[in-house]
Order: sequence, then structure tokens, then C-alpha cells
Amino acid sequence: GNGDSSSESTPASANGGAAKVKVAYYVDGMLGDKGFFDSAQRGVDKAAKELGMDVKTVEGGTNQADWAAGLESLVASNKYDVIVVGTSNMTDIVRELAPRYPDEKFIYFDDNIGDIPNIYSMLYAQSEGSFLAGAFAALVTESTELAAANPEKTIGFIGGMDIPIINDFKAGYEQGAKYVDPDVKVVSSYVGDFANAPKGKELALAQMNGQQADIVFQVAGGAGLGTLEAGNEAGKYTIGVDSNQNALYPGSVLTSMMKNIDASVFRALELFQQGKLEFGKNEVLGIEEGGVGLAKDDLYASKVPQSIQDRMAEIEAKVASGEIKIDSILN
Amino acid sequence: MSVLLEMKNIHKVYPNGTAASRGVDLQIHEGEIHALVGENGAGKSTLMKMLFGLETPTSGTIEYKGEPITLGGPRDAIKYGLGMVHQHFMLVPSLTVSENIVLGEEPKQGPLSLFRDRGAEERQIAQLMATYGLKVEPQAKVETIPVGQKQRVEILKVLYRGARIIILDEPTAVLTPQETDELFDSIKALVAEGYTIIFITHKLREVMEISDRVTVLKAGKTITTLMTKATNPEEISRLMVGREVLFRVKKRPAEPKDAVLSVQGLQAADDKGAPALRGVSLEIRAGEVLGIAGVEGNGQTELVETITGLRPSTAGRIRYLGEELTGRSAGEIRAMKVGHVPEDRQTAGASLTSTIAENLILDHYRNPAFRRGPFLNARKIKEFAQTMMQIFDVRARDEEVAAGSLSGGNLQKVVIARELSKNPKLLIVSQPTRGVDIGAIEFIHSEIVKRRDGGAAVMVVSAELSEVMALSDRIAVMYEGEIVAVLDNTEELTEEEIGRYMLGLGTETKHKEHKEQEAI
Amino acid sequence: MWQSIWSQLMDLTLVVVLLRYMTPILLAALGGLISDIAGVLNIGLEGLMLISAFTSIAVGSASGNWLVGVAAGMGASILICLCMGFFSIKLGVDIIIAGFAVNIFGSGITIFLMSKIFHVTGNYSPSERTPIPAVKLPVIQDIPFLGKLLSGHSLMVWIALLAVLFCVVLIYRTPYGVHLRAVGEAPSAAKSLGIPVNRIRYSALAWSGAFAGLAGAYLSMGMTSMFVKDMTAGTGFLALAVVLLGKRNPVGILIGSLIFGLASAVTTIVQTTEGTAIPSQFVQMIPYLVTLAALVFFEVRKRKGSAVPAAHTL
Amino acid sequence: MKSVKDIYLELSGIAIAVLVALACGFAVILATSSEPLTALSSLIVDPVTNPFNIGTVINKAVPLMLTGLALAVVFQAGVFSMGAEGQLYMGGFAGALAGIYIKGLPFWLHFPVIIGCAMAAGALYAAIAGLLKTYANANEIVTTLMLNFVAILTTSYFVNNVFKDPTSGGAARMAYLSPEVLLGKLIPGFSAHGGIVIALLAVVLVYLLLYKSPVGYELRLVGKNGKFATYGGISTNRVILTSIMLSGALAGLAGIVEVLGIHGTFKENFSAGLGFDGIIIALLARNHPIGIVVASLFYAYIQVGAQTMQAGSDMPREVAVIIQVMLVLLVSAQGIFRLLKQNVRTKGGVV
Ligand SMILES: Nc1ncnc2c1ncn2[C@@H]1O[C@H](COP(=O)(O)OP(=O)(O)OP(=O)(O)O)[C@@H](O)[C@H]1O
Ligand SMILES: Nc1ncnc2c1ncn2[C@@H]1O[C@H](COP(=O)(O)OP(=O)(O)OP(=O)(O)O)[C@@H](O)[C@H]1O
Ligand SMILES: [Mg+2]
Ligand SMILES: [Mg+2]
Repeated sequence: GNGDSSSESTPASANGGAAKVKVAYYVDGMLGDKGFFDSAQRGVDKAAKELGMDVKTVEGGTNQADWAAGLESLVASNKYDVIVVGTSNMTDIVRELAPRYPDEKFIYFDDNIGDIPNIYSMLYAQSEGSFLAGAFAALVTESTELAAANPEKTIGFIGGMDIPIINDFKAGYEQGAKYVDPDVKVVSSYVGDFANAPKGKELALAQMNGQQADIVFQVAGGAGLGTLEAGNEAGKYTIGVDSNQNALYPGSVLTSMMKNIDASVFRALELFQQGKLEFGKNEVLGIEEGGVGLAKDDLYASKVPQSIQDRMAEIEAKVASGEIKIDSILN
Repeated sequence: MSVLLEMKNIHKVYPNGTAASRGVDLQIHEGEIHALVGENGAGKSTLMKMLFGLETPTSGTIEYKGEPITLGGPRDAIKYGLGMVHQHFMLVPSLTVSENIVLGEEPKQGPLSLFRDRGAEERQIAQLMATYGLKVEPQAKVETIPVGQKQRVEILKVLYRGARIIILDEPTAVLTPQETDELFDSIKALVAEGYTIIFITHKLREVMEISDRVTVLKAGKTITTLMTKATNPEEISRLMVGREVLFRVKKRPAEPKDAVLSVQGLQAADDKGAPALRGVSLEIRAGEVLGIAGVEGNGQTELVETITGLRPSTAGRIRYLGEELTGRSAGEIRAMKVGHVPEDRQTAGASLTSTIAENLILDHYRNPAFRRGPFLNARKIKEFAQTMMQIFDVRARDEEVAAGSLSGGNLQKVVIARELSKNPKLLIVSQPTRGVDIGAIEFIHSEIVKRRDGGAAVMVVSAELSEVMALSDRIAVMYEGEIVAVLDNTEELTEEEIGRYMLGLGTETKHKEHKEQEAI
Repeated sequence: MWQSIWSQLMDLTLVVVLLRYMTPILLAALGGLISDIAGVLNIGLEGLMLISAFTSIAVGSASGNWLVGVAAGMGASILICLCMGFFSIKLGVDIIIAGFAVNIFGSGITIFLMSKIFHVTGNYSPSERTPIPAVKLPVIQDIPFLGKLLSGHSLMVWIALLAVLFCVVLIYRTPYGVHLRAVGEAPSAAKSLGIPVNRIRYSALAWSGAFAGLAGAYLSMGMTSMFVKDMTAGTGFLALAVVLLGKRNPVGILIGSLIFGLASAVTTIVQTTEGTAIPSQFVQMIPYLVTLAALVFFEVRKRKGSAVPAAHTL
Repeated sequence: MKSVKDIYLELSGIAIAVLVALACGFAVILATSSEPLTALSSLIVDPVTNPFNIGTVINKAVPLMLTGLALAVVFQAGVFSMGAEGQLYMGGFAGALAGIYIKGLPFWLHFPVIIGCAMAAGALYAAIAGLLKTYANANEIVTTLMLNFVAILTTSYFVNNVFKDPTSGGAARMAYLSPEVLLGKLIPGFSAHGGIVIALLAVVLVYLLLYKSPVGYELRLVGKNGKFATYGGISTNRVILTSIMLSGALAGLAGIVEVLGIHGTFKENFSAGLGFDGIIIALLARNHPIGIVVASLFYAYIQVGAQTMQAGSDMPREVAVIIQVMLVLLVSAQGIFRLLKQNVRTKGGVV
């Protein structure tokens, strides 16, 4: 922990006199993806509220060239006790930077950083989560209980871009679907970016109307919101991503594949405050660790047939126990 | 006659610091034709732009029928019955003739008068054309019609707006003699109807022929206003230029030597693909000037462009100093010491946004003498440009001034300087003095004659018959893409005779010489 | 794949999708056209569309009325265009710089306002949706073929098609249209006839704002019911390309937009067909390659029509 | 050439524009920030006081200089290319391939080979638009915009599939280039990398080429008056093609310098609009190489200012961007200069 900060002048704070923990969150992009950036922000915000931390978020923007310098100026300012940063895009940058600032501490999410003593890193087994989404989708398309499920065994996947990180979701999704029924067809399309919501919608409509996909899993950030809307408009089903998007179109977004970045970031910050966070450690947060999973809220409980819920619980248990092995295309 | 308009002590400083008017006074009487003369850059156009509200005087007053008026823009000027035909056409090329005529004052129809009333437009224009005898195809796009007709469109524009005072800024500069005559007929008809005309020209013959009074400007100041009847061209030119001006070119009889250029059966198409040259044959010898006369549009432009490599020929041969020119590029031909002063100095003859020096080195920048290693030799270029400007009396601050800021006469001198600086063996000169003041004309003419005497073969193309006659040793007349006569320029040769050939009314007797020419 | 394209062509899905892709491009391109013929090339279409997309959905959902939303979107877009005019006409900023500035501004201000007003980042989906209505034609909608062809499209699709007609009339049938062309082509000639050149330019920019505004509103209230940051994703630049592809004339622009819409629709089908061997990046290229091909095709055909070969080639 | 008075007027015009822009920016800051002074000082002072930030300004200015030059070259030839973005990707891509797959060359040979490959790739890619313009008369704005998409998608495919570094995990990139060919830091401890040397060298060369060489003379002549150039025997098509390819080579150079100086290898989406920023730079500089140095540094400065303001105060990123836009607009407001000059020149007159 950060026991000694007597030199810092602290304004009157909630947790009685003790110096506030100063946290900086560096976003290598911009907030508003309704995905992992926002999710981490929620974790950080929660830490500010519940743990009384002093939080500063810096958005680096979409220009990759800015990120290394942006993060470094934050680190070099020496104003923060711990820096939260993540995503696979930052891995190389942080690996290079952290050893040069051995006194600074980093909490890294969404990738494993390797053996660096001042970094605690967390990787989410997104292929595990996507496996569940795929299994879920296969169960939905074969369901006879769901009104909008057609006899065709076709499910859809819409990715933002045709890049490895997205294709890792896709690979898990396909494995999940094949696990339930090897005959299920998976139709995949890519928007080309993470912003073009109209295109995300058109692609979904084409999958649903042209290819008879009755459920579509989107991994396309803002563009994916168009996909969710398409499902609602076409009277079909969708699966949200990263955070719980079930409530956007109740009954149409049947579940969401969540990366629980918020919870894990909050947890890490809490441990940090207590001085218990093990720097130098790399964790893989899968289903078992609660790092990924399907969003099972009230909507899930009420809109998804019990039979599917039961099957999913069963599959989840098998994944968690390691009985089902899932291949990730990364590493 | 009553004073209709008066400009008093007008000063004008342009934003770039040029003082174009430095105390001008001008009185226009109702119903007169008032000529305005002066050297290039004397401030004639500027003065008229102020009268038409396009420029604001820096100081001074303008009075209309004795009342001071302010002109905030052309709209105000139009209210006072003013109309202006500009020195450079103010037309929108892709619009039709009738759209250009009514532009800004369209007949309207429909709800809230939102739409154009093309019927009314057609009727009004037809009537206008009939009344003033100015015929132009109303539905033709302006970019497709010849200059003479563009000029008519400009005048129709002014008449359509009901102007009673018409300013014509060098209207005859681009007209053929025939077109000029027609224009003068129209002007006379207008004056007879009570219109007032202000007329700018560099041609003193025209001043004498048509004006009632003439005002001379020099360096932004009024020198004087004279009754035309009480003066003569010599006096006017002396007032303008400040010295005697020669009106006849002094030249010795030609001493022609070997043939430099010989063209045989040359054919070429115009921009639209129609045949423009239908088998032209001619020969120019060292030490002579061959003039090309003809009504504009009879193939002169195409002839010059084909010889200089700017237009492909479809048949025939061009030989120059024993070498074949046909099929060579413009660059190669220029490199063979062929000089070419193009008819259009504003676009083809000069790059207005480049400096004078850059305009002058067009033939030299590849020359090793102007290089230093892989680079251009800036000092050498500067020296060269300064020398040229001195020899050809180009008046400008220095060689780094943009060519576009020169007056027309000075710009033409730059073009001539460049083409002569390469010591051409063949010099082709188109419209060498269009829009140029009399002092500069004298100078340019004498330079051309000097080259002839130096042994160059010279071809002069001009819409100005008097210019062709003044410069040429022989005159070839073009009509419909053919050379219909080649005449020796002797004392007996008259403008009327050439004129007949130009109109395609040639007689058998003179065709003899034409045949002779073909036999070469 | 071919079978899939064929069947979707036959059941007219292709046409429906084409119309949806075409509409924002067509509208924005018509806006670009009007400013372009008046001599003020508007590079800022992208930013204008974003601003309008945000404003229209924000106002539309607040007022509960899509018409108010669309009007607000257009208004905001027009306002920005007038500012562009102020900077370029009055202050002499290069119109291209002003256009890029609008693009950067549009992206920034929408995200900023979204967080300030709605406390959301990235996207805004109002709970009360007020989409631009679809036009269901009473009798026609039940006729098998004609019904799908003509009925059920968003009102904005029809507005876009009517806008082509509107632009034809505006440009060729009204005095104002002639003034626009004159100002763009020969400003000094226009000025010498007392045509208020600058005012015409402002108005042309305002028109381009109005049309870009419609295009933006269609993105957030027609094609979707949400605003997503940077959701135009290059549509404004495609519209700019269509302005030039369409040879600066409304019908040409309609054809250009149709070509682009068709290419996008076909691309969508190809992309959603299972088992295409072509990598997705190459499929995504189709609309751009088709646009290039169309441009070259039209130019070469035009050149064959003219008799004189260009005098000097390489 | 310009007189001292003109230069003086120009400079005071710029000073006024900057002051007005800052006033506008300050107004926005006052309206949105609770710590306006901190925000303002981090916007204006931070980029030039902290050595790390100075280095960042320089690093950001490097690609802007190169793309600015690329565009100035075509603009001067009268061609409105918007294709620097795509050419930059092609250059970075080809250069990175040469860096990774050509093995066994000594550094002093390998480095120029990499640069050469990048410039050649940029030039060849640009030649497509050039040939379409000269032979098919295809509008260069349309072709270059389309070709940008094509280049970005093509390189994206290859970097995600064929040439992906297997160890790169979720981020698509090629293998890192060997450190010896990378552009290292100029001075240890100072973040500016060697790209600035390349950029300044390019500025000098382009300046000489444009203003002191026969090629530049032809190029500018074609841009100013194509008819005159044709009349003078210059093949305008050849000149246009040359200028577009030259521009492509410079854009390719910008790409590889970013790769060697910042990223270490070719990464997907690494440019983020540098090719379009170059258009702004070239126009701000009125296509003059020296102006481009100033404009790039200015642009980089306000970009870094926007970042430091965001990091150092409560200003959100978007407001920082808006202030950045205001600065660009006002500094390029020639009308301010015009008014100023006019007042000085016609002073004493009744206007
Ligand atoms: N728009 C302008 N800006 C700056 N200077 C100008 C402008 N127009 C004309 N001048 C300058 O003002 C002076 C007078 O020009 P003006 O056009 O009135 O001459 P002019 O008598 O019509 O000459 P010409 O016989 O060549 O037509 C010239 O020195 C010219 O360079
Ligand atoms: N903006 C300007 N700045 C500087 N000089 C100018 C400007 N506009 C016009 N001039 C110059 O003013 C002079 C007179 O202009 P104008 O256009 O009336 O005549 P011109 O056709 O060039 O000359 P001429 O009548 O002799 O053929 C010309 O030299 C012209 O180049
Ligand atoms: Mg099914
Ligand atoms: Mg004049």
C-alpha cells in the first residue's frame, strides 16, 4: 500500500483524515465504447465513491502515436499512487515503460503483462465467455419455446473489425455453438470500424432477414448498438457484449457476454488500498474467477426459457471446472 | 449640352498600395460620345470602375446632374442608368447567351415570382436584338461563341438593364475591323436615340472617327479634355505619351534570303473537331515578314498552333530549315529557335501569378548556362531578367513582381522580350499589340522589324489590318481555312482589296499570285 | 453467394437496402453540390452530419416529435455552415481548412454535449424513440411486387429523392440557381451585375447545411434510433466523392449515390453470406472500387465522345 | 520578394490572431472549467516548459512536416490530392516489411533500403491516382479518397493475417524491427527521436527542389498556369504525374518515420489521420516548405497543449479539441491580415 503520504496536503476527505489514494486511469482511446473502457471507468468511479479515492481519467484519443507519450507524461508527473491502464494495444508500451519507473505502480487489465514487479495484470478469458454466448445462441436458434426462433439452425456474429482480438470472441462463439450442435451455421460479418451504427444494423438485418439467423452476437462497440436495434426491429434476438446490455431492448437482447472489468478493477483498487495487492502477478480471470460470464439479471430470468437457463448453468459449470477446453486464437 | 456626370478630384489607392488615380476630373455631357485615352496603366479602367460602383474612390466626389451621389455597388450605378462593358469580358462561360444577358434581372413568374420566366426572357431578348440589330444565338453557351459575339452579349446586357449611359472599356481591342464597324454603327444608333457613351480605346483612328470629345489621362491625372474636331492624332498622342509618336513603322525594303519555313497542304481540325485548315501552303524566307490577314476564325489560330506544335495536324507537312516539324512536340519546336508570341497573353502567353523573371526564363531554365549544378542559377536569372526588362523597357519595381500586376502593354513587352531573347530564326507573332498603348505599339513594331533585318523569318497574324499592312513585306489572306491570296505589300495595295479577299470575294487576276505561291 | 444475391434481388431486399444506404449519401451530396457550384467546396459534411444527427435525436426525443427533431438538426447544421461562411468569406480562412475544422469540431462537440446533457459517453439511445416515420402506401402496399418496391420506406428516402427534383428546379429553373452558378464560376461577373456574391455564398453554405442536416437526422432517427459518437464513419467524405463523381449535377449525383448504394447493398449481402472465402477487408473495399471504376468509365466514355484527342500526353 | 514592412505586418497579424484565438479559448475555458488558470497554463505553458513535452511536440510535428510537404508538392502543381493517408500506410507497410524480412544487411545499408522501399511504395501507390488523372481525366479528389480506403483495408488484411507477429496477441502488428534500424532518441533522456532530422532534411530538399531546380520550376508553372506551361513545351501530364509520385514518396516517408520513430513496427490504424492533418498544414503554410515547419510545430504544440490541459486540469478532451480548432481557424484567418494591411496602406484616405 500507500501508507506514507504525509507530505501531500489532502482536502478534508471522507475516510477521516487519511490521505486519499490518487488513481489515474489512462484510456488508450476514448470513453463511450460501452465496452471495456467504460467498464473500467465504472470500476474506478466505484472506487472513488466507495473507497474515497481521488480519481483522474485521461483519454488518449484514437491516435496510437499519442499513447506512449500520453501515458508517460501521466506517469512522470508523479502525482498518482497507482495507474490503471489496459487493453492489448498498450501491452508493449507498458512493458517498455514500467521498468523505467520502478516506483510507480500499475494495475493492468485485459492482458497479461508478464514478469514486471510493479504491475498487477488481469486477463479476461474472453473466449470462455464467448463460448457461453455461442452455446446460448445455438440453444436459442434450436429452441421451440422462443417465439421468434425459426427452424433454421443459423446464428450470427458481427464484429467491429476483422482483427485478432475480435476473432478470439468469434472463435469462442463458434466453439460454443458447435458444442451444442455441430450443425449450427455461424454467419460472421464485420462493420469495418466501431462507430458505424447504421452499418452494424444493416449487417444484422441482412443476417436476420437474408440468412435466417435468429440470434446475433455483436462485438462491435458503438456500431454493435445498431445490431442490437436491428434485433429488436426484426423481432429477433441478440447478445450484448462487455457490459450488461440486456436492458437496452428487453426481450430482444437476451443476454450479454460480460467482461467484468469494473468489478475486477474495483477489487484490485480495494486490495491496493488495503496494501494487499500482489504486484508482479498476472491473473487470468475466467468464468470461475468471475472475470467473464453471461449477464444473468431479472430480464434473463424472465425472458429466457427455463430449459435454456438450465442447460447454460450446466455448460458453465463444465467450463469452469475445466471439463470443456476452449481454444483461444490468441497466444 | 448639359453636364450629366461629373467626377471631381478623384483619388484611388488600391489595397496593395498602387495609386491608380491621383486627382482625376472628368465631365460627361448628355448625349455625347466621350473618348478616354491614356497609356496602359494610366488609370482609365480604374476610373470607370469607380463610376460604375465596382471600386470605391479613396477621395473625391461624383455628381449626377449636379447632385453628389455615392455608389455603393453596381446596383446603385444601374439605378442612375449606368451600364459598363468591361475590358475583360464579365460573362459566365457555361451559361447561355440569354442567361447571361438577364443575369441578376431575370423575368420571373410563378408563386412569389420564384421561377424564371423563360418565355418572357426569350421575347425580351429577341426584341432587344431586333431593336439594336445585335444578333447572337440566345441559346448558345457563351463559352462556345466567338469574341465578337461575346462583345455583343456584353452590350445587350447593358441595354437590357435600361442603361442610358454606357461605358465601353476597350471594346474594339478584340474585334475585327468588320466587327468594329458594326459596333460603331450600333453606337451611332444609340447616340441618335439619346444615349451617352464613354469609350476607352488605344486606337486614335477610332477616337477621331467616332467621338465628340476626348479626355487624356496620364499617370492617374487628367491632362486635358479636347473637342475631337479641334484636335488630331498627333496632338493626342503627344499629350498621352509626352513625346512625338511615329505612326508609320520605319523600315527598309526586305532582303529575303533562303526559305526558313515552308508549309505544304497543311490540314488540321479545330477544338470541336471540324476542319479548320483545309490545305494551307506558304513559305517564309529569312529576312522577310509575312503578314496573315483574315477575318478572325478563318484558321489563323489553328495555323499558328499547328506550326508551333500545339495542335496536331491531320495532313500536310511543315519544314523548317530543312527539318521536318510535323509530329514534333511544342517543347522540341521551341528548342529549335522558333519564337511564338501567342494571341492570348493573359492565359497562354504568360503566367500571371509567377514573377516576371519566371516568365522570362521559360526557354532558358533547362539551359546549362542558367544552371549551377542541379539547381537554377538564381543570380544569372536575376541578371538576365533585369537586362531584358531594361532592353524592352518593362516598367515594374523589379523582376520579382508578379506578371499579373503589370499593365497590358508591359505584360506584352515581357512576352515579346522572352520570345526575342532566344534569337529566333522563325518568329511567329499573333496579335502583337492588342490592347497595347501607342507608345508600346511603336516599340513592339520596331523590335519586330529589327529581327527581320537581323535575318529572322517573321510571321505576323493580326486582326488589325493596318498593323498587317504596316509590318508585312507580303500578305497572305486566309479565308475558310485556306490561303486565298498572297499579295506583295506595295504602295498600291489597298485595305479594300485585301478586305475583298478576306470576305471570300477574291478576283481571278489576283489568284495568279496565289497559284504561284502554291507551286513553290 | 450468387444465389443469395440473386434471391435478394428478386425479392427486392436488395432494392430496399440500397435505398437505405443511398439516402444519407444522396442528401449530403446534394448539400455538397449546392455549395460547390457556388464556389465554396464544403469538406465539412461529415462534421455537419454528426452535429445534426446528435441535435435531431436529442431534440426529437425531448420534444417527442420527430419533425421538431429534424428541424433542430437542420437548424444546427445550417448555423455551423453560416459560421463556416463567416470564417471563410469574412475572415479569409481557406474553405478547406474551415471544412476540416467543422469535421473536428463536430466530432468533439457532440461527444462533449452528450456527456454534459445526458451524462453518457459514446452513445445516446433515448428511451422515448421518435423515429422518422415510414411511408406505408395504403393500396399499393398490398400489391406483391410493387408493395415492397414502393411502400414502407422511411419518409426520408422519399425526401431524398424529391430533393433531387428540388435541386434540379432550384438550380436550373430559378433565378437564384443561375446566380449560384454565376457566383461559382465567374464571381467578378456576378458582382459587376450587382449580384450579392457573398450573400449568395452564405446561402449556398446554408443549403448545404440544410441537406447535410437531413442526412444526419436520417442516420440517428431513420436508419437507427440512437446517436453513436462518430457514427458517420466517413459518409461525409463519400458524399464529397459523389458530388464530383456526379459531375456537379443533381441527376449525376443521384446516379452516383445509386451506384454507391448498390455496391454497399451487394457488399452487405456478400458479407453476410456464410462461407465466403474472400477476406472481409477485400469485401469491404467493393464500394470504393466500384466508385473508382464508375468514375473512370464515365470519363473514358465522355472522352470517346469528343473528337479531338488531348494534344499533349506524356 | 516581400519587404520588411510586409513581413512586419504579417507577423503582427499572426500575433493578433493568436491573441484573439487565446481569448476565445480562454472564454471557453472560463465557461467550462473550475480551475481556468491551471487549464490555461497547462494548455500554453506545459508543452514548452517540460522537456518531455517538448520532445513530444517535436515528435508529433515530424509526420506533420512530412505529410504537409507531400501535399504542398501536389498542391503547388495544381492537383488537389487527398491521398496522403493511403500513401502513408503503403509506405509504412512496405518499409516495415523491408525492415523485418530483409536480413543480413549492415545497418548503414539496411536503413536506406527501408526508407527507399517506403518512399517507392508511397510513390507507386500515388501513381495510380496520377495515371487515372492524366490518362482517364479522373478527378483526383475522388480517386485519392477511394484509394485511401483501399490502402488502409489492404494493409489491415496483411497485418492481421499474413504478416502478423504471432506473439502480438490481440493487437495487430508486425514483428518489431531490430532496434538498430529504429530512429533512436536524439539526446539520451530527451524524448525527441531522429525523425526530426529526416523531416528537416526533407524540408530543405523539397525547398530546393521546388524553388531552385528546373523540376520545381516546371511543377509550379503547371500549377499556376497549365496553358502557359503547355505553350512553353512542358508536358503537363508528365509534371502532374511526377508531382503526385513525389508527394506519395514523401507521404510514404512520413509513414516509415512514424513506424521507425514511434511504433517500432507497422501497426493497424497507426496513422489516425496524419494524411488529412497534412492538408491543413500545407494550407496553413500556403504550400511553402518553410511555412510547413512553422505550421507543423504550431499544430503539434496545440495538440500537445490539448493533451496536457486534459491531463493537468479538469478540462475534458473535447473542449481541448474545440480550442485547438479555434486556434487553427483564427491563425489561418487571412482576412485579419488583409484588414490590417489595408488600414496601414490606405490610412489617411476616406474609405
Ligand atoms: N485591382 C487592382 N489592385 C491593385 N492595383 C490595380 C488594380 N487594378 C489596377 N491596378 C493598378 O492601377 C493602375 C491603373 O490601372 P487601370 O486598370 O486603371 O489602367 P488602364 O488605364 O485601364 O490601363 P490599360 O490601358 O492597360 O487598360 C495600374 O498601375 C494597375 O496596375
Ligand atoms: N489585383 C490586382 N493587383 C495588381 N494589379 C492588377 C490587379 N488587377 C488588375 N491589375 C492590373 O491592372 C492593369 C489594368 O488592368 P486591366 O485589367 O484593366 O488591363 P489589362 O488588360 O491588363 O491591360 P490592357 O488594357 O493594356 O490590355 C493590368 O496590368 C492588370 O494586370
Ligand atoms: Mg433457428
Ligand atoms: Mg484598362
